Amino acid sequence: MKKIDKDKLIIGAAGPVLALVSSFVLTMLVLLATGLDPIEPIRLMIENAEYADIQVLIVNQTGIFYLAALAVAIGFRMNLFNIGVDGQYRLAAMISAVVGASVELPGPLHILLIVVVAILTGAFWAGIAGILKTTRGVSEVVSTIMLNAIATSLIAWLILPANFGVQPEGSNDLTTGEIAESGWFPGIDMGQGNGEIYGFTFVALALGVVYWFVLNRTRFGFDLRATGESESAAQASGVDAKKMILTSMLISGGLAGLSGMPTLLGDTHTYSLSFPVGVGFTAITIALLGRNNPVGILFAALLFAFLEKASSNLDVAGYPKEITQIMQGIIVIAVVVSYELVRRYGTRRQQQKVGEELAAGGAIKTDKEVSA
Amino acid sequence: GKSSSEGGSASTSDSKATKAAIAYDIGGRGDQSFNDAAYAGLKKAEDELDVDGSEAEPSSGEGDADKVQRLTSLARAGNNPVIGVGFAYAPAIKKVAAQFPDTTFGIIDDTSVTGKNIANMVFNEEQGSYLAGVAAAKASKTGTVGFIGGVEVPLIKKFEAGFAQGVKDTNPKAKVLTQYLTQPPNFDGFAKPDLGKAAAEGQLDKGADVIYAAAGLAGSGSIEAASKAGKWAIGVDSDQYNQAGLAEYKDSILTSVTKDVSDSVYNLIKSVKDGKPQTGEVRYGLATDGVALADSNPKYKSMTDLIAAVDQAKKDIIDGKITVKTAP
Amino acid sequence: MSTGTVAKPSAAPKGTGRRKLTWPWILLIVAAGLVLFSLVRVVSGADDLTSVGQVSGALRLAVPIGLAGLGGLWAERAGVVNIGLEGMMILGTWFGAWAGYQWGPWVGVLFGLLGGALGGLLHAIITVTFNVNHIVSGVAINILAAGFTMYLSNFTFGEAEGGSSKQSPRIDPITDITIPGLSEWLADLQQKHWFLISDVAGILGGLVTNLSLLTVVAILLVPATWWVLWRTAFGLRLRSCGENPVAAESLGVNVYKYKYIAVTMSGALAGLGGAFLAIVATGIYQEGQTGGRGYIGLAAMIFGNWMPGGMALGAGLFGFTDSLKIRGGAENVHALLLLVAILLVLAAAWQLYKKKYVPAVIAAVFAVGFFLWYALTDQVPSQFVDAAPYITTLLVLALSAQRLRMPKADGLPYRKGQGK
Amino acid sequence: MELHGITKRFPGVVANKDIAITVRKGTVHALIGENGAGKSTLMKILYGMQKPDEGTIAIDGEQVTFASPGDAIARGIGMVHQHFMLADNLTVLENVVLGGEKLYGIGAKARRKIQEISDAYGLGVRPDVLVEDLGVADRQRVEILKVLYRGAKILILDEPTAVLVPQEVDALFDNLRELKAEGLTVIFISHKLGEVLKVADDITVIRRGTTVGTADPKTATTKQLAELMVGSELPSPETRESTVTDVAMLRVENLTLLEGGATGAPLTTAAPADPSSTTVVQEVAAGRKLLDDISLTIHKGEILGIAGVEGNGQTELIEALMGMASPDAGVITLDGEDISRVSVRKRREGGIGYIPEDRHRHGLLLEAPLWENRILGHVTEEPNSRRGILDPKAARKDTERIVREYDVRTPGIDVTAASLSGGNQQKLIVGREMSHNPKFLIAAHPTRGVDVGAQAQIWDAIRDARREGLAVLLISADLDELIGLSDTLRVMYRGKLVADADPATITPEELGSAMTGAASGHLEGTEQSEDGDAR
Ligand SMILES: Nc1ncnc2c1ncn2[C@@H]1O[C@H](COP(=O)(O)OP(=O)(O)OP(=O)(O)O)[C@@H](O)[C@H]1O
Ligand SMILES: Nc1ncnc2c1ncn2[C@@H]1O[C@H](COP(=O)(O)OP(=O)(O)OP(=O)(O)O)[C@@H](O)[C@H]1O
Ligand SMILES: [Mg+2]
Ligand SMILES: [Mg+2]
Repeated sequence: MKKIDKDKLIIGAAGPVLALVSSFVLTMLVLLATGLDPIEPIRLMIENAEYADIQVLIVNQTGIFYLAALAVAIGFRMNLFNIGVDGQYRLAAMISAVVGASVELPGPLHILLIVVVAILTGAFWAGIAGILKTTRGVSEVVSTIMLNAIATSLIAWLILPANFGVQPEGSNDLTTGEIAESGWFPGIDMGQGNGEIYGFTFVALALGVVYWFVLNRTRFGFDLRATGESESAAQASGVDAKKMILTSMLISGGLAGLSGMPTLLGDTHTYSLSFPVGVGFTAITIALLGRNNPVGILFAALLFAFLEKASSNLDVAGYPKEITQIMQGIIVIAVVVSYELVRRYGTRRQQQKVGEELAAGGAIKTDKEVSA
Repeated sequence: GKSSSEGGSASTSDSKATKAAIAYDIGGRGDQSFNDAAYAGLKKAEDELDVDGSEAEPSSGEGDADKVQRLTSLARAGNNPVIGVGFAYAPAIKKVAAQFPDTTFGIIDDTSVTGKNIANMVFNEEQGSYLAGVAAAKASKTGTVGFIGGVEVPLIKKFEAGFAQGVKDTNPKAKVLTQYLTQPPNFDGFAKPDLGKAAAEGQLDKGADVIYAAAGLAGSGSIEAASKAGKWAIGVDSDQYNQAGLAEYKDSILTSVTKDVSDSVYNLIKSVKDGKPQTGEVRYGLATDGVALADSNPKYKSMTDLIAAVDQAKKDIIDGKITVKTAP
Repeated sequence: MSTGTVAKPSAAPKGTGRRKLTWPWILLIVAAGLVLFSLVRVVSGADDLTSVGQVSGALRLAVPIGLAGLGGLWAERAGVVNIGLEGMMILGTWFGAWAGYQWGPWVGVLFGLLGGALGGLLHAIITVTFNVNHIVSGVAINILAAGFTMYLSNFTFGEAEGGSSKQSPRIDPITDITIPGLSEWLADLQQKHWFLISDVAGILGGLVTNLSLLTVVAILLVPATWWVLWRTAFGLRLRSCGENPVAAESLGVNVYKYKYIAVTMSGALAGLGGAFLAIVATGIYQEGQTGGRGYIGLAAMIFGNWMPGGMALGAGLFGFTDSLKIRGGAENVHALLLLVAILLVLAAAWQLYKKKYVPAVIAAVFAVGFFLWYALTDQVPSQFVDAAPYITTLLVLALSAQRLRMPKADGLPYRKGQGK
Repeated sequence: MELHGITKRFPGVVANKDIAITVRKGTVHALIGENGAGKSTLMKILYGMQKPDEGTIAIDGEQVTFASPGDAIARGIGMVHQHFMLADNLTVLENVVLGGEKLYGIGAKARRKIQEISDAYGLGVRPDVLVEDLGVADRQRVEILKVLYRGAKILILDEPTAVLVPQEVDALFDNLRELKAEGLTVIFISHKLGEVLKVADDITVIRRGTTVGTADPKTATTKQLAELMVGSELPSPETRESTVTDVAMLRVENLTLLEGGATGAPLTTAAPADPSSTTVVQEVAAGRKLLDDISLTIHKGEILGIAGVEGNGQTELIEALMGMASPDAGVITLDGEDISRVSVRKRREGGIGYIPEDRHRHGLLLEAPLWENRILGHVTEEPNSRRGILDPKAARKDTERIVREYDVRTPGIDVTAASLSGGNQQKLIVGREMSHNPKFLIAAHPTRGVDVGAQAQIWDAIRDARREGLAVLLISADLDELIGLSDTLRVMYRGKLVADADPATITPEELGSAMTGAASGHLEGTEQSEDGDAR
């Protein structure tokens, strides 16, 4: 037994190490090939990340990525590809901002209302794709791509001053109006102008635990995972696949809706034309990189947040910021390839063990046979 | 803990040379439009005022917090002024300006955030567009003119409003076709000439013979389409008649509505350098030539009737006889 | 599976009777569609619906999508899901423009192809040799391609005359062909706004006016793909790798080789789509120029049931509505409302005929809704106009019975010598 | 042809060990051995699909090495695999010409050639239908045609009869004899010893990866062969004393299911491509009756066997009983309760156990550990969960019990199901289903592809439960198993129950004729019931 653990440990560590080393080397090669110092940008980023205000940004961004990636991951766990997280996130942020700005409620209730509206909106938008899939067989890949674009238009319409939007005096921006302070989610001020860590970041982390628990410790989660691993087996085991598709699409959308909350409740308190976009697409990468596992996703989210925020001073130092995007791509490939290599090695090991066991169990007496 | 700009080389801000910084909007330097115009102002200041300029680009999909960090970092590094290019910087400037009372912050296209050390540089795009409308109505033979907006945001609607009003005031029977290329937050409409071209073709097919495109780079596609059809185009932001990339179509560029972002940046830097920093609303309208109608095209100059009407309108606006709407 | 996430588009219900669309049927459907369209045009007065400009614009917008879709088709027919089309397209725009502004547009086209093929090759290495989840690889390639081209632009276009770090200098255009006489005649005919005749004239006119040579190449690639994949031994082998690679292997087919070829070809086609965007549609390279067309191409391919003709139809539908909206959307799209209302009425009648009352009532209610919207307004808000192509695609997908059938081994890992 | 000293090692398993076989030209050479003995591996080596670690192959005295099946095909070797190697979505023509396009192209010439071969051997193959629409026997013929098309001189048939009824087997053998007469060499693998004796000229026995002997079909008996194969006596599936009670456990009345009904809605993923999972629907026209007015009753303690060629509605019957397909008419009553409209999960909770015909598709999560597979299908039941929350600890403990009691050979309960051999996977499934004390068990091909030892254990488990009042619906292609285990026999043909028989008197051949539709009604012992109205 001890031996197996050691094996597992080595195999478990080999993947990340291999991935890190190879992506580092590849990034250096790209820099070298374009005649730049291969070490300096990385050093700059690490140095930059030592500052408290950058760290706050990284932590906050991690929370946002984490929620959106959980939304993607829950779909992936049952072979649903929700490309629409970005649209769900934007629409949910917008609608909940409208609702939040239009009511006055005591603190926790106000926040709760906004959050619930966000969840419902995200779930509703994803649910359209779910319904289309279960009733009309429309591929969720296609429908969520379309729904992303439709969400853009819908938001653009809703945010018109003639509808639910507000154009602040003297501004060229459109917003949904400011949410009263009772609807702000308290954060942790890091002092000295370093910014606040959004309180919702902790909600995100808590949801990671919930995600783990639901998936690994509940009947529902078991059914969901079973559907993802083998739909036919799941159906035979009593899972109603249609209901499952719809439910997981709704959950995915709800989580996507939540991923706008750190920014909305902790920072902007309004949805405006400059509300961050594209979170849902980065989240796909993060979920895949984290292998749909709550801890893996956390690390992946942290890594991506680091790459994005720590690179903020690269251009000032004369290095193209785009290098971080190249690094992201290389890291994803390096990680999955090295995991695959390690997995192959591990599978071979496991089979070997099964084989040995079999040989030991079924006593063979081959050589004493007579021929007829 | 420490903040990103406390340590490192940046904090040695004791030199006498003025340091100025601009923080770009989405797209950043190289967009051949808004951001590049701001850069031109900075460049001019560097050349003429011996200013030490720095620039910072946003990353895609960033939020207000990132902008706050960027402005803070630029301000801490001793830059004065720090200019946010575009209204998206308003919430960030509101926060940062309070922390750095001795630094002047400039913001373009926004007056919603105010403060003693904030200069709000705004333009009367609708006034310039009104003149373009007058010119278009005069130049049009079919009585149908087209407006193409890059992205449907309030800023561009100002262009539309002024243009339509100018057309209608000149020729009440004229028809204005309006087409926006994309909806926010999809800003492709400022960047994709193929969209501008397709939209212009649609309007030309409907009989438009003058097309005004307020669509950044996408407008070049509209100019191309109008030129190929032998119709008039009206440019935007800079005098597009003199733009190298459009030389092929310059004869068809009737005029352009210029918006002097570059000067506004330069002026702010100069004012700080001179020790009399601009503050509050700094408006660039027809009166100050902050917005204007270009007249580089010889053909334009030869249309005396048109020029007369435009000049009259300009005078009326400056005198306050005409108020131009800012929303359609 | 390395991540447990081979997500695949939906499969057809098992055992649905397949009724093959035969040519007469297809022609009949096309004719009926045309009549309907013409009717809507005449009633609504939106004459741009079938104008020469509209159709030629649609074609220009459809080509990049169609090329990406064709790329997707090659890869998926060989069993490799290619969500990296977007990235390969980006490579196509960049390489196409980079070579194009220096050595002329046709060299640019060639480099666009090569750039895309490079992306395809990378995808093949990751998915075929290393057996990594296809979606992970595709997503990574999208990031990498975008980052790589943006990064390189700093060193190339950024230093070039007339370029910047975000866009290339101008590229010489590729010859447009317009068939003299015919084009004008058709355009005139279309201008008459006669029922049906003008519509046909407009559509034909759009297909022969201002046609870039590269557009012609792109259009020809659709039947060419069909011929290669369905009428040659090479194509049969390639498709067999997407249906049952182990069976192919057992007959001596080198599955790896065909997958490599297919995925590289897929990248090349997407790259060509990118090159088209840069060289023909725009005349310059711009950062973010592809704007998600790779994904739309993928959607068009799924829409077209992994068949070249269907894919072209999907791309065409998208290009058409896209062109409609950009060329005076408020009016054009308003006319579409009427079309949708009529289609919904037909759908309701069909459901009624099939004795499915609930769907019939739903369709009828929606039909009335759309009709009222049409009748009570003159214009559709520009925001909704923008969504027209997407809503149309969704509606068409939702209304047409789903009989999609993806290649059976699409997206599944394959290792030589490990079949059962 | 001569194979010499062939050794093949897989990680942890020696599949072939120093094997030597000589096959005479123009003969049918049978290869027998229990599951996992290494027969298929050996043949794959001969066919170039796998490379031997050691050993040589000589054909006509000339030594050869094959890098790929292509090389073997070029040397005139053709193989019909144990699991069909056909692409469902391609036509018969395409499947046949694939890889051999150089021979006759892929068009009209190839079609003519196929027709020619088909006529010559009476295969009745239609080139332009999709393989998907073919039944198992037809697929088998396409496989053979594939080989003949390439002009193979040496034919390898790996368990070609496993899915055929006796009559079809006879037809196949006729073909083989014809081929032999033309000078072709056939290597034939089968578990059915009677067949082997009937058709083979030489027999080689393989056990645990090595050749343990040869036999002369003229003199050897099946008993001798079996003992040679296993090294001990073969168990038989006999049920001994009857335990049938007169309490009805499952009652099915007038069950009808139409094609294109509520089966499998369009869902997330396409099923993994597994050509061997033959949910075959023969020439399905829309609206056709897949199940046609089925009525049956199974009592407590009774095993009802259903015979039938695959694709005649057995799969649909199971799906209807499990609730995976909703029938268009009819009533299903379990233990007095109407369950016709009840969900799969509720039915399972209500006491239906299910040993699926395709364990990989319907019985297991291959990439999940054993203990999770133990939960599958019973996630709502003790000890797997309590009030919606899983109890992994209890589930693991119970998995260990199953592994012990059912002799599942595995190093632990954390290995994936995929790493178990087929027989052990099956034992796990049986153990799981039995652990919830089902009232009614659906056992579809419970011992297909399973080792003799494991076979006996599975039979014992079913018999034991039956003694305690379990009602069993047994579906099997193995007629001996069916006859030996069942208390009552019914024959299914084109969605109908067309005949019944008494397992005590019936022979496999008689059963076989009813399965092909040649006989119906009550099949009487040895006297042929050809008078039954043939439909
Ligand atoms: N493609 C494969 N890749 C890796 N291992 C495999 C593969 N196929 C089979 N195995 C290994 O071979 C073993 C048995 O596989 P299989 O199910 O074919 O056995 P079998 O000989 O049919 O066994 P049984 O007699 O129980 O039916 C398993 O341990 C499995 O891990
Ligand atoms: N690809 C593989 N990887 C690992 N082990 C394998 C593989 N294929 C077969 N084996 C092992 O080789 C042994 C022999 O398998 P083989 O398929 O040759 O058996 P067989 O005699 O054909 O059995 P059956 O009667 O079930 O068909 C199996 O027990 C299995 O463990
Ligand atoms: Mg075998
Ligand atoms: Mg086996």
